[in-house]
Amino acid sequence: MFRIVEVPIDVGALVSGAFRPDCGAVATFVGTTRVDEGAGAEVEYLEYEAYRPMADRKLEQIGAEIEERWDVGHVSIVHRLGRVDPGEPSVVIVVASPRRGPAFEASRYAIERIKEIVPIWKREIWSDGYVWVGSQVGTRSTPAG
Amino acid sequence: MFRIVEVPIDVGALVSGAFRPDCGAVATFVGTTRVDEGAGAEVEYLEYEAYRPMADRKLEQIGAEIEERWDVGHVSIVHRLGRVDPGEPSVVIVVASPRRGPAFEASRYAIERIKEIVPIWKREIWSDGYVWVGSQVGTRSTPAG
Amino acid sequence: MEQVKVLLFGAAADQAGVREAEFTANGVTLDELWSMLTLKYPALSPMRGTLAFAVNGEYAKGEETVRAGDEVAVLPPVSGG
Amino acid sequence: MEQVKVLLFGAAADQAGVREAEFTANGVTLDELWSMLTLKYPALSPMRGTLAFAVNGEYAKGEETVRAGDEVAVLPPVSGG
Repeated sequence: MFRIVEVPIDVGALVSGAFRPDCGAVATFVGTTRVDEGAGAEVEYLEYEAYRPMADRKLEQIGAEIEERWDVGHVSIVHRLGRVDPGEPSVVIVVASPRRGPAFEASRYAIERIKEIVPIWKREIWSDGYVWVGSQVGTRSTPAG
Repeated sequence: MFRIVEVPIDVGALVSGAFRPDCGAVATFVGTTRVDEGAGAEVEYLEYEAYRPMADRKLEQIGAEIEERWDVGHVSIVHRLGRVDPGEPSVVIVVASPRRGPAFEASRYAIERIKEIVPIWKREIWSDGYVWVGSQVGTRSTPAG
Repeated sequence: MEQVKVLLFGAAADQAGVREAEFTANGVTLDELWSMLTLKYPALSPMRGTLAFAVNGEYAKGEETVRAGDEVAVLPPVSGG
Repeated sequence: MEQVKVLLFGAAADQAGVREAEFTANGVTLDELWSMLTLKYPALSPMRGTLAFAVNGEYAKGEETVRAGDEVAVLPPVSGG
Protein backbone atom coordinates (compact mmCIF):
# COMPACT_ATOMS: atom_id res chain seq x y z
CA MET A 1 0.00 0.00 0.00
CA PHE A 2 1.60 3.24 -1.20
CA ARG A 3 -0.09 6.49 -0.41
CA ILE A 4 0.49 10.23 -0.20
CA VAL A 5 -1.82 11.91 2.30
CA GLU A 6 -2.53 15.37 3.67
CA VAL A 7 -3.68 14.23 7.11
CA PRO A 8 -1.86 12.75 10.13
CA ILE A 9 -0.71 9.15 9.56
CA ASP A 10 -2.15 6.41 11.80
CA VAL A 11 1.14 4.63 12.48
CA GLY A 12 -0.30 1.92 14.74
CA ALA A 13 -2.83 0.83 12.12
CA LEU A 14 -0.14 0.71 9.45
CA VAL A 15 2.15 -1.46 11.57
CA SER A 16 -0.60 -3.82 12.70
CA GLY A 17 -1.79 -4.07 9.12
CA ALA A 18 1.52 -5.73 8.23
CA PHE A 19 1.21 -8.65 10.68
CA ARG A 20 0.86 -11.93 8.81
CA PRO A 21 1.18 -15.54 9.93
CA ASP A 22 3.78 -16.27 7.22
CA CYS A 23 6.09 -13.45 8.42
CA GLY A 24 8.14 -13.38 11.63
CA ALA A 25 9.57 -9.87 11.36
CA VAL A 26 8.09 -6.40 10.81
CA ALA A 27 10.53 -3.50 10.47
CA THR A 28 9.13 0.01 10.56
CA PHE A 29 10.72 3.36 9.89
CA VAL A 30 9.05 6.62 10.84
CA GLY A 31 10.51 9.97 9.82
CA THR A 32 9.45 12.75 12.20
CA THR A 33 9.96 16.51 12.23
CA ARG A 34 13.07 17.38 14.18
CA VAL A 35 13.53 20.82 15.70
CA ASP A 36 16.95 22.08 14.73
CA GLU A 37 18.30 25.13 16.40
CA GLY A 38 20.80 27.65 15.13
CA ALA A 39 21.60 31.35 15.00
CA GLY A 40 19.07 32.26 17.67
CA ALA A 41 16.16 30.71 15.74
CA GLU A 42 14.52 27.29 15.60
CA VAL A 43 12.50 25.14 13.20
CA GLU A 44 8.79 25.66 13.92
CA TYR A 45 7.47 23.05 11.48
CA LEU A 46 8.11 21.42 8.11
CA GLU A 47 6.00 21.87 5.02
CA TYR A 48 5.99 19.24 2.27
CA GLU A 49 4.89 19.44 -1.34
CA ALA A 50 4.91 16.78 -4.07
CA TYR A 51 4.73 16.43 -7.82
CA ARG A 52 1.77 14.14 -8.18
CA PRO A 53 0.98 11.68 -9.60
CA MET A 54 4.68 11.11 -10.33
CA ALA A 55 5.43 10.88 -6.58
CA ASP A 56 2.73 8.23 -6.11
CA ARG A 57 4.18 6.16 -8.95
CA LYS A 58 7.71 6.48 -7.56
CA LEU A 59 6.55 5.12 -4.20
CA GLU A 60 5.02 2.16 -6.03
CA GLN A 61 8.28 1.72 -7.96
CA ILE A 62 10.21 1.49 -4.67
CA GLY A 63 7.77 -1.17 -3.49
CA ALA A 64 8.36 -3.14 -6.68
CA GLU A 65 12.14 -2.80 -6.31
CA ILE A 66 11.90 -4.18 -2.78
CA GLU A 67 9.79 -7.15 -3.88
CA GLU A 68 12.39 -7.94 -6.56
CA ARG A 69 15.31 -7.83 -4.13
CA TRP A 70 13.97 -9.36 -0.91
CA ASP A 71 11.59 -12.01 0.31
CA VAL A 72 8.88 -9.79 1.79
CA GLY A 73 5.24 -10.45 2.57
CA HIS A 74 4.08 -6.84 2.93
CA VAL A 75 5.36 -3.35 2.12
CA SER A 76 3.56 -0.09 3.01
CA ILE A 77 4.83 3.43 2.46
CA VAL A 78 2.78 6.49 3.43
CA HIS A 79 4.12 10.02 3.01
CA ARG A 80 2.40 13.09 4.36
CA LEU A 81 2.19 16.50 2.65
CA GLY A 82 1.52 19.97 4.03
CA ARG A 83 2.46 21.15 7.49
CA VAL A 84 4.08 18.61 9.83
CA ASP A 85 4.71 19.79 13.37
CA PRO A 86 7.71 18.82 15.56
CA GLY A 87 7.62 15.16 16.61
CA GLU A 88 4.93 14.29 14.04
CA PRO A 89 5.49 11.64 11.35
CA SER A 90 6.07 12.75 7.77
CA VAL A 91 6.77 9.28 6.38
CA VAL A 92 6.03 5.74 7.58
CA ILE A 93 7.54 2.61 6.02
CA VAL A 94 6.46 -0.87 7.12
CA VAL A 95 8.00 -4.08 5.79
CA ALA A 96 7.05 -7.61 6.87
CA SER A 97 9.26 -10.54 5.97
CA PRO A 98 9.56 -14.17 7.04
CA ARG A 99 12.98 -13.25 8.55
CA ARG A 100 14.39 -10.14 10.18
CA GLY A 101 17.39 -9.53 7.91
CA PRO A 102 15.32 -8.74 4.82
CA ALA A 103 12.83 -6.68 6.86
CA PHE A 104 15.59 -4.42 8.22
CA GLU A 105 17.38 -4.12 4.88
CA ALA A 106 14.25 -3.39 2.86
CA SER A 107 12.93 -0.73 5.26
CA ARG A 108 16.30 1.04 5.16
CA TYR A 109 16.38 0.75 1.37
CA ALA A 110 12.92 2.31 1.15
CA ILE A 111 13.83 5.50 3.01
CA GLU A 112 17.11 5.90 1.11
CA ARG A 113 15.27 5.52 -2.22
CA ILE A 114 12.55 7.96 -1.15
CA LYS A 115 15.27 10.52 -0.56
CA GLU A 116 16.74 9.77 -4.00
CA ILE A 117 13.85 9.49 -6.44
CA VAL A 118 10.48 10.58 -5.06
CA PRO A 119 9.57 14.13 -6.13
CA ILE A 120 8.69 15.49 -2.70
CA TRP A 121 10.22 18.63 -1.22
CA LYS A 122 10.25 20.07 2.26
CA ARG A 123 10.69 23.57 3.58
CA GLU A 124 11.88 24.20 7.09
CA ILE A 125 9.77 26.99 8.53
CA TRP A 126 11.98 28.76 11.04
CA SER A 127 11.01 31.52 13.41
CA ASP A 128 12.89 33.93 11.10
CA GLY A 129 12.00 32.65 7.62
CA TYR A 130 12.00 29.44 5.61
CA VAL A 131 14.55 27.38 3.69
CA TRP A 132 14.04 24.67 1.07
CA VAL A 133 15.98 21.63 2.33
CA GLY A 134 18.56 20.47 -0.21
CA SER A 135 18.38 23.68 -2.25
CA GLN A 136 19.33 26.11 0.52
CA VAL A 137 16.99 28.61 -1.13
CA GLY A 138 14.66 30.59 1.07
CA THR A 139 13.96 33.76 3.01
CA ARG A 140 16.23 33.25 6.02
CA SER A 141 19.04 35.74 6.36
CA THR A 142 21.20 32.92 7.80
CA PRO A 143 20.07 29.94 5.72
CA ALA A 144 22.97 27.76 6.86
CA GLY A 145 21.66 28.01 10.47
CA MET B 1 11.04 1.60 28.93
CA PHE B 2 11.82 -2.10 29.27
CA ARG B 3 9.03 -4.45 30.13
CA ILE B 4 8.04 -8.11 30.07
CA VAL B 5 4.29 -8.58 29.81
CA GLU B 6 1.76 -11.39 29.62
CA VAL B 7 -0.83 -9.52 27.58
CA PRO B 8 -0.95 -8.36 23.93
CA ILE B 9 1.43 -5.49 23.19
CA ASP B 10 -0.06 -2.15 22.04
CA VAL B 11 2.42 -1.53 19.22
CA GLY B 12 0.91 1.76 18.07
CA ALA B 13 1.14 3.31 21.53
CA LEU B 14 4.76 2.18 21.87
CA VAL B 15 5.76 3.70 18.53
CA SER B 16 3.90 6.98 19.10
CA GLY B 17 5.43 7.16 22.56
CA ALA B 18 8.85 7.47 20.95
CA PHE B 19 8.09 10.60 18.90
CA ARG B 20 10.13 13.55 20.14
CA PRO B 21 10.87 16.97 18.66
CA ASP B 22 14.63 16.42 19.00
CA CYS B 23 14.55 13.14 16.98
CA GLY B 24 13.93 12.80 13.24
CA ALA B 25 13.92 9.00 12.97
CA VAL B 26 12.06 6.20 14.75
CA ALA B 27 13.01 2.63 13.84
CA THR B 28 10.77 -0.16 15.11
CA PHE B 29 11.20 -3.92 15.04
CA VAL B 30 8.31 -6.27 15.77
CA GLY B 31 8.84 -10.01 16.06
CA THR B 32 5.67 -11.95 15.23
CA THR B 33 4.73 -15.63 15.37
CA ARG B 34 5.40 -17.27 12.02
CA VAL B 35 3.58 -20.42 11.01
CA ASP B 36 6.17 -22.91 9.79
CA GLU B 37 5.02 -26.00 8.05
CA GLY B 38 6.71 -29.37 7.80
CA ALA B 39 6.12 -33.10 7.87
CA GLY B 40 2.36 -32.74 7.48
CA ALA B 41 2.05 -30.55 10.59
CA GLU B 42 2.16 -26.84 11.31
CA VAL B 43 2.96 -24.45 14.15
CA GLU B 44 -0.25 -23.55 15.98
CA TYR B 45 1.25 -20.97 18.32
CA LEU B 46 4.37 -20.10 20.32
CA GLU B 47 4.68 -20.19 24.07
CA TYR B 48 7.29 -18.06 25.84
CA GLU B 49 8.72 -18.32 29.34
CA ALA B 50 11.34 -16.19 31.09
CA TYR B 51 13.67 -16.27 34.05
CA ARG B 52 12.60 -13.18 35.89
CA PRO B 53 13.78 -10.77 37.18
CA MET B 54 17.03 -11.61 35.34
CA ALA B 55 15.29 -11.19 31.95
CA ASP B 56 14.00 -7.74 32.96
CA ARG B 57 17.50 -6.67 33.96
CA LYS B 58 19.00 -7.98 30.73
CA LEU B 59 16.53 -5.90 28.68
CA GLU B 60 17.62 -2.87 30.68
CA GLN B 61 21.25 -3.79 30.06
CA ILE B 62 20.62 -3.82 26.31
CA GLY B 63 19.07 -0.37 26.59
CA ALA B 64 22.17 0.87 28.43
CA GLU B 65 24.46 -0.69 25.80
CA ILE B 66 22.52 1.13 23.07
CA GLU B 67 22.76 4.47 24.86
CA GLU B 68 26.53 4.00 25.19
CA ARG B 69 27.00 3.20 21.50
CA TRP B 70 24.56 5.48 19.68
CA ASP B 71 23.02 8.93 19.92
CA VAL B 72 19.45 7.95 20.76
CA GLY B 73 16.62 9.90 22.36
CA HIS B 74 14.36 6.98 23.25
CA VAL B 75 14.58 3.18 23.52
CA SER B 76 11.65 0.87 24.39
CA ILE B 77 11.71 -2.91 24.44
CA VAL B 78 8.63 -4.94 25.37
CA HIS B 79 8.63 -8.75 25.30
CA ARG B 80 5.53 -10.85 25.73
CA LEU B 81 5.31 -14.18 27.61
CA GLY B 82 2.81 -17.02 27.41
CA ARG B 83 0.88 -18.01 24.33
CA VAL B 84 1.41 -15.89 21.19
CA ASP B 85 -0.78 -16.76 18.21
CA PRO B 86 0.25 -16.60 14.54
CA GLY B 87 0.79 -13.04 13.32
CA GLU B 88 0.82 -11.63 16.86
CA PRO B 89 3.81 -9.67 18.23
CA SER B 90 6.09 -11.35 20.76
CA VAL B 91 8.62 -8.53 20.96
CA VAL B 92 8.54 -4.83 20.05
CA ILE B 93 11.65 -2.62 19.91
CA VAL B 94 11.37 1.13 19.30
CA VAL B 95 14.37 3.43 18.96
CA ALA B 96 14.22 7.17 18.28
CA SER B 97 17.33 9.05 17.23
CA PRO B 98 18.09 12.47 15.76
CA ARG B 99 19.21 10.64 12.57
CA ARG B 100 18.12 7.46 10.82
CA GLY B 101 21.45 5.59 10.75
CA PRO B 102 21.68 5.18 14.53
CA ALA B 103 17.96 4.35 14.78
CA PHE B 104 18.26 1.47 12.29
CA GLU B 105 21.52 0.17 13.76
CA ALA B 106 20.34 0.30 17.35
CA SER B 107 17.03 -1.44 16.68
CA ARG B 108 18.84 -4.25 14.88
CA TYR B 109 21.39 -4.48 17.68
CA ALA B 110 18.58 -4.79 20.23
CA ILE B 111 16.96 -7.83 18.62
CA GLU B 112 20.31 -9.56 18.09
CA ARG B 113 21.25 -8.99 21.75
CA ILE B 114 17.84 -10.21 22.96
CA LYS B 115 18.51 -13.46 21.12
CA GLU B 116 21.96 -13.69 22.75
CA ILE B 117 21.58 -12.75 26.39
CA VAL B 118 17.97 -12.42 27.58
CA PRO B 119 16.80 -15.56 29.44
CA ILE B 120 13.58 -16.10 27.52
CA TRP B 121 12.64 -19.37 25.82
CA LYS B 122 10.00 -20.31 23.31
CA ARG B 123 8.29 -23.55 22.47
CA GLU B 124 6.71 -24.09 19.09
CA ILE B 125 3.38 -25.79 19.68
CA TRP B 126 2.74 -27.89 16.57
CA SER B 127 -0.37 -29.82 15.72
CA ASP B 128 1.58 -33.00 16.64
CA GLY B 129 3.57 -31.94 19.71
CA TYR B 130 5.95 -29.22 20.84
CA VAL B 131 9.62 -28.40 20.46
CA TRP B 132 11.84 -26.00 22.44
CA VAL B 133 13.43 -23.71 19.87
CA GLY B 134 17.24 -23.83 20.06
CA SER B 135 17.32 -27.01 22.17
CA GLN B 136 15.38 -29.23 19.76
CA VAL B 137 13.93 -30.98 22.82
CA GLY B 138 10.23 -31.76 22.83
CA THR B 139 7.46 -34.22 22.17
CA ARG B 140 7.32 -34.15 18.38
CA SER B 141 8.21 -37.40 16.66
CA THR B 142 9.78 -35.35 13.84
CA PRO B 143 11.28 -32.43 15.75
CA ALA B 144 13.39 -31.27 12.82
CA GLY B 145 10.12 -30.65 10.89
CA MET C 1 -2.06 23.10 -29.87
CA GLU C 2 1.68 23.72 -29.79
CA GLN C 3 2.00 24.34 -26.08
CA VAL C 4 4.34 22.64 -23.60
CA LYS C 5 3.28 22.96 -19.99
CA VAL C 6 6.11 23.47 -17.46
CA LEU C 7 5.53 22.81 -13.75
CA LEU C 8 7.96 24.19 -11.18
CA PHE C 9 8.40 22.86 -7.65
CA GLY C 10 10.00 23.81 -4.38
CA ALA C 11 12.95 26.15 -4.59
CA ALA C 12 12.57 26.39 -8.38
CA ALA C 13 9.01 27.72 -8.07
CA ASP C 14 10.31 30.15 -5.47
CA GLN C 15 13.09 31.45 -7.69
CA ALA C 16 10.91 31.75 -10.78
CA GLY C 17 8.04 33.25 -8.84
CA VAL C 18 5.59 30.95 -10.64
CA ARG C 19 4.53 27.33 -10.28
CA GLU C 20 3.44 26.85 -13.88
CA ALA C 21 4.33 28.25 -17.30
CA GLU C 22 3.44 27.52 -20.94
CA PHE C 23 5.74 27.65 -23.94
CA THR C 24 5.01 27.35 -27.62
CA ALA C 25 7.35 24.55 -28.61
CA ASN C 26 7.36 21.21 -30.40
CA GLY C 27 10.35 18.92 -30.99
CA VAL C 28 12.78 20.96 -28.92
CA THR C 29 15.18 19.36 -26.45
CA LEU C 30 14.83 19.84 -22.70
CA ASP C 31 18.03 21.89 -22.82
CA GLU C 32 16.48 24.20 -25.43
CA LEU C 33 13.32 24.47 -23.33
CA TRP C 34 15.50 25.36 -20.34
CA SER C 35 16.92 28.29 -22.34
CA MET C 36 13.40 29.53 -23.09
CA LEU C 37 12.54 29.15 -19.39
CA THR C 38 15.55 31.10 -18.10
CA LEU C 39 14.99 33.83 -20.69
CA LYS C 40 11.60 34.36 -19.08
CA TYR C 41 12.71 33.68 -15.48
CA PRO C 42 16.41 34.62 -15.23
CA ALA C 43 16.51 33.94 -11.47
CA LEU C 44 16.32 30.21 -12.29
CA SER C 45 19.64 30.23 -14.16
CA PRO C 46 22.00 29.65 -11.21
CA MET C 47 20.02 26.54 -10.15
CA ARG C 48 20.69 24.56 -13.33
CA GLY C 49 23.34 22.28 -11.79
CA THR C 50 21.05 21.15 -9.00
CA LEU C 51 17.90 20.51 -11.04
CA ALA C 52 16.41 17.39 -12.56
CA PHE C 53 13.62 17.25 -15.14
CA ALA C 54 10.67 15.01 -15.80
CA VAL C 55 8.71 14.66 -19.01
CA ASN C 56 5.19 13.35 -18.54
CA GLY C 57 6.04 12.16 -15.03
CA GLU C 58 9.29 10.33 -15.73
CA TYR C 59 12.87 11.54 -15.20
CA ALA C 60 14.45 12.76 -18.45
CA LYS C 61 17.86 14.06 -19.58
CA GLY C 62 18.61 17.41 -21.22
CA GLU C 63 18.89 15.91 -24.70
CA GLU C 64 15.41 14.38 -24.54
CA THR C 65 12.90 15.79 -27.02
CA VAL C 66 9.78 17.57 -25.82
CA ARG C 67 6.66 17.62 -27.96
CA ALA C 68 3.59 19.80 -27.90
CA GLY C 69 1.18 18.59 -25.23
CA ASP C 70 3.95 17.23 -23.01
CA GLU C 71 4.11 18.11 -19.33
CA VAL C 72 7.62 19.07 -18.21
CA ALA C 73 8.50 19.32 -14.52
CA VAL C 74 11.43 21.25 -13.05
CA LEU C 75 12.60 19.31 -10.00
CA PRO C 76 14.97 20.68 -7.36
CA PRO C 77 16.88 18.10 -5.27
CA VAL C 78 14.17 15.97 -3.69
CA SER C 79 13.95 16.13 0.10
CA GLY C 80 11.14 13.83 1.12
CA GLY C 81 11.26 11.61 4.17
CA MET D 1 20.31 -22.92 56.18
CA GLU D 2 22.73 -24.71 53.87
CA GLN D 3 20.43 -24.94 50.86
CA VAL D 4 21.14 -23.88 47.27
CA LYS D 5 18.04 -23.37 45.17
CA VAL D 6 18.27 -24.50 41.53
CA LEU D 7 15.79 -23.23 38.94
CA LEU D 8 15.42 -25.02 35.61
CA PHE D 9 13.96 -23.49 32.46
CA GLY D 10 12.71 -24.51 29.06
CA ALA D 11 14.11 -27.73 27.67
CA ALA D 12 16.15 -28.30 30.87
CA ALA D 13 13.01 -28.27 33.02
CA ASP D 14 11.46 -30.65 30.52
CA GLN D 15 14.35 -33.11 30.66
CA ALA D 16 14.66 -33.02 34.44
CA GLY D 17 10.89 -33.20 34.92
CA VAL D 18 11.11 -30.43 37.55
CA ARG D 19 11.38 -26.63 37.46
CA GLU D 20 13.02 -26.28 40.87
CA ALA D 21 15.31 -28.32 43.13
CA GLU D 22 17.18 -27.78 46.41
CA PHE D 23 20.62 -29.05 47.29
CA THR D 24 22.51 -28.97 50.58
CA ALA D 25 25.73 -27.28 49.51
CA ASN D 26 27.98 -24.37 50.44
CA GLY D 27 31.23 -23.37 48.76
CA VAL D 28 30.97 -25.85 45.90
CA THR D 29 31.65 -24.88 42.29
CA LEU D 30 28.91 -24.73 39.68
CA ASP D 31 30.54 -27.78 38.05
CA GLU D 32 30.26 -29.71 41.33
CA LEU D 33 26.64 -28.61 41.71
CA TRP D 34 26.01 -29.83 38.15
CA SER D 35 27.28 -33.29 39.18
CA MET D 36 24.83 -33.33 42.10
CA LEU D 37 22.05 -32.23 39.74
CA THR D 38 22.70 -34.90 37.11
CA LEU D 39 22.99 -37.58 39.81
CA LYS D 40 19.43 -36.72 40.76
CA TYR D 41 18.19 -36.02 37.19
CA PRO D 42 20.32 -38.12 34.81
CA ALA D 43 18.26 -37.07 31.76
CA LEU D 44 19.92 -33.63 32.03
CA SER D 45 23.41 -35.02 31.42
CA PRO D 46 23.43 -34.93 27.59
CA MET D 47 22.42 -31.23 27.63
CA ARG D 48 25.59 -30.01 29.40
CA GLY D 49 27.25 -28.62 26.29
CA THR D 50 24.27 -26.43 25.39
CA LEU D 51 23.55 -24.99 28.84
CA ALA D 52 24.53 -21.76 30.54
CA PHE D 53 24.23 -20.98 34.25
CA ALA D 54 23.34 -17.98 36.31
CA VAL D 55 24.08 -17.39 39.98
CA ASN D 56 21.77 -14.88 41.64
CA GLY D 57 20.57 -13.63 38.28
CA GLU D 58 23.91 -13.12 36.52
CA TYR D 59 25.67 -15.41 34.06
CA ALA D 60 28.41 -17.51 35.73
CA LYS D 61 31.07 -20.01 34.63
CA GLY D 62 31.47 -23.60 35.88
CA GLU D 63 34.35 -22.75 38.22
CA GLU D 64 32.32 -20.10 40.05
CA THR D 65 31.63 -20.86 43.71
CA VAL D 66 28.08 -21.29 44.95
CA ARG D 67 27.20 -20.52 48.56
CA ALA D 68 24.25 -21.49 50.71
CA GLY D 69 21.31 -19.21 49.99
CA ASP D 70 22.33 -18.63 46.37
CA GLU D 71 19.87 -19.06 43.53
CA VAL D 72 21.31 -21.00 40.60
CA ALA D 73 19.54 -21.08 37.22
CA VAL D 74 20.02 -23.71 34.52
CA LEU D 75 19.59 -21.93 31.19
CA PRO D 76 19.14 -23.69 27.82
CA PRO D 77 20.04 -21.67 24.71
CA VAL D 78 17.87 -18.56 24.91
CA SER D 79 15.29 -18.17 22.16
CA GLY D 80 13.43 -14.93 22.83
CA GLY D 81 12.36 -12.52 20.14
